[in-house]
Amino acid sequence: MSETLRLQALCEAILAVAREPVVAEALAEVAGEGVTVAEVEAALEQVRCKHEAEGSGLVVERVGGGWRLATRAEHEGPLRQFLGLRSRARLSQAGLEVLAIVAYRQPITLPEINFLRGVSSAAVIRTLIDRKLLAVAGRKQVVGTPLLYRTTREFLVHFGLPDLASLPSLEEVEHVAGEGVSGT
Amino acid sequence: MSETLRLQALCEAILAVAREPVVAEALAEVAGEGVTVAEVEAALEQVRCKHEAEGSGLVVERVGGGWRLATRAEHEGPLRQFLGLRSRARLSQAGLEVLAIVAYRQPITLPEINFLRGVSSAAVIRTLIDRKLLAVAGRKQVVGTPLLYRTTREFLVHFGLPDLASLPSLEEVEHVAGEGVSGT
Amino acid sequence: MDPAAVEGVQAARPAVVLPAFEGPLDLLLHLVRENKVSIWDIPIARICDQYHAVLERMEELDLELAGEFLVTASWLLAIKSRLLLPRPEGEDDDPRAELVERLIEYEKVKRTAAVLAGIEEVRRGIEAVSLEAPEAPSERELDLADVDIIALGQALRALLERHRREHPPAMEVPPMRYSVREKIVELFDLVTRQRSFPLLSHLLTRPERLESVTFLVAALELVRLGSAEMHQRQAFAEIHLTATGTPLAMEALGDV
Repeated sequence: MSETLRLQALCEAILAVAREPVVAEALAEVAGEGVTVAEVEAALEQVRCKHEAEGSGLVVERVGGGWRLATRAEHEGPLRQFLGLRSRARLSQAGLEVLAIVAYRQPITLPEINFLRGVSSAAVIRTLIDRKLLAVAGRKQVVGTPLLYRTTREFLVHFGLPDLASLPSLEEVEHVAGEGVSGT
Repeated sequence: MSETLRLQALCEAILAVAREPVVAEALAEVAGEGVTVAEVEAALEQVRCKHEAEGSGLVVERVGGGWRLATRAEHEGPLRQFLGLRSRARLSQAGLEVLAIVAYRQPITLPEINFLRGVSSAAVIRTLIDRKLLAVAGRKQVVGTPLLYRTTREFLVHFGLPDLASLPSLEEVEHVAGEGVSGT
Repeated sequence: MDPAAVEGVQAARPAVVLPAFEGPLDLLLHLVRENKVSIWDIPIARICDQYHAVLERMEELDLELAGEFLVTASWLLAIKSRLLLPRPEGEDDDPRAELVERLIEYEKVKRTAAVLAGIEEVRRGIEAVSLEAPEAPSERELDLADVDIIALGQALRALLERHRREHPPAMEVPPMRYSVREKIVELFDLVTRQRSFPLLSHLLTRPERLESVTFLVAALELVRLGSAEMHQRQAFAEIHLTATGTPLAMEALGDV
């Protein structure tokens, strides 16, 4: 088998058992002597393309700082039926607002979040921490030393983002649907 | 997408998340109206052939009357190496517990940690010292003068704390995270 | 969650359709949009009245009204009254400036939340592939990067809870369920009626040791008060309690 194909196969196999995003560096380390990170990235890209073809039930995603293998979104119905699971609960409007705030302004404290939303968000944060979408990033050195919150890797995975820099820019957000009050 | 390809993709997706071999009947049941077991078997056979091609890291196997998706045997070496590598970079449940005890009760001796955990924690402490999260803080002036352990600067940096006094109280933890106490 | 539903309230729609505004800013944004006015030139008097009207309706419907709604209500009133006052010469600060700024910021938050909701919707069906590994990775192992101080604190809380369960307190002191006073009265009654009461058999047949002990103390008190006498022929034999004829003097009984 060609070296390139062997590397592709190996990457695919590792992603299939990893359970969470894998960085290319870790793949290069176990791929054997002389395999570079660039070669691994190229191989992963090949595997990704392969699964884009019709008839594949899987996708290769760049999320949460690494690569992972996942099922295609379009099979949700039968998949849940098979696993006997109910559909994953959507985040509440409040939850989405808090995530939207923390994602763009992290690390950020509860009082700052409350101010932006105009309403207390303590309970929402609790839920988001339980869902592992938010984590504590330390304390702010101001009066009362409030806890600072950040988004987690699980947040990136949940929203299919490779990293925080891939969040849609606020300009992009501006152009997204919704009659705004501030005009366009 | 053709119906045949859709069925192939669906079968592949389900095999990829199923924890044990899947019988064709179960797949036919969730695949939708009018999909026969024979059609599912044919689709699975197609998926099997697809993965036999070079460059795939996965295989479709028939085991015990069912079908399953697995990694290729030839990748076992690097795969084990990858999992070993990763587990060295990870924190076990025991590691988390010891780190938590030392963080909140430092300086503390091994016998005291063992008493709280109910199991010996010597190996865990060594790992945490290797990872520069714990350090020796002298000896306790009691019989046997056991070593005392404390957390390190790296510990504070990792958790974003300026000093140990900034650790949240356990009441604060409960307040922020609720009863989601699973230890993970 | 449909803010527009608030308009329907007056039209005698069922109360349950009432709005769930995420907060006062959400409600204000809704009003600005409903009135089709520019956010840069908000007619404060009108918006303020409508805001109060909605609050009243929410109160009528017994909706739990967050304190923030009221704080904002008084803020609006303050802005309204400042607008009515002639502004000092040379000062051109618009009293509405901060309100506008906060509404614009909050609108950005809402838009971003909508974008996130869209992404979430598209990705709902995606499941991570997790084939069996040759060496099953422990589910409980964590990437250190995923561990924050809260996870650490939770681990300690769980551990202390486990420790408490495994090391229950050495001796449990049950609450007093029997009162010596009551038992004295009960025993005096028995002794008076039966002349000679078999105390030991009685003690040994109580279902609970605590009750036996209370009875014994009560018996000793009866003897001390002179209302009963105790007799035992030999060691381990029955203990007979007999009345002396002296009436029971409860007031002589100390603090028992």
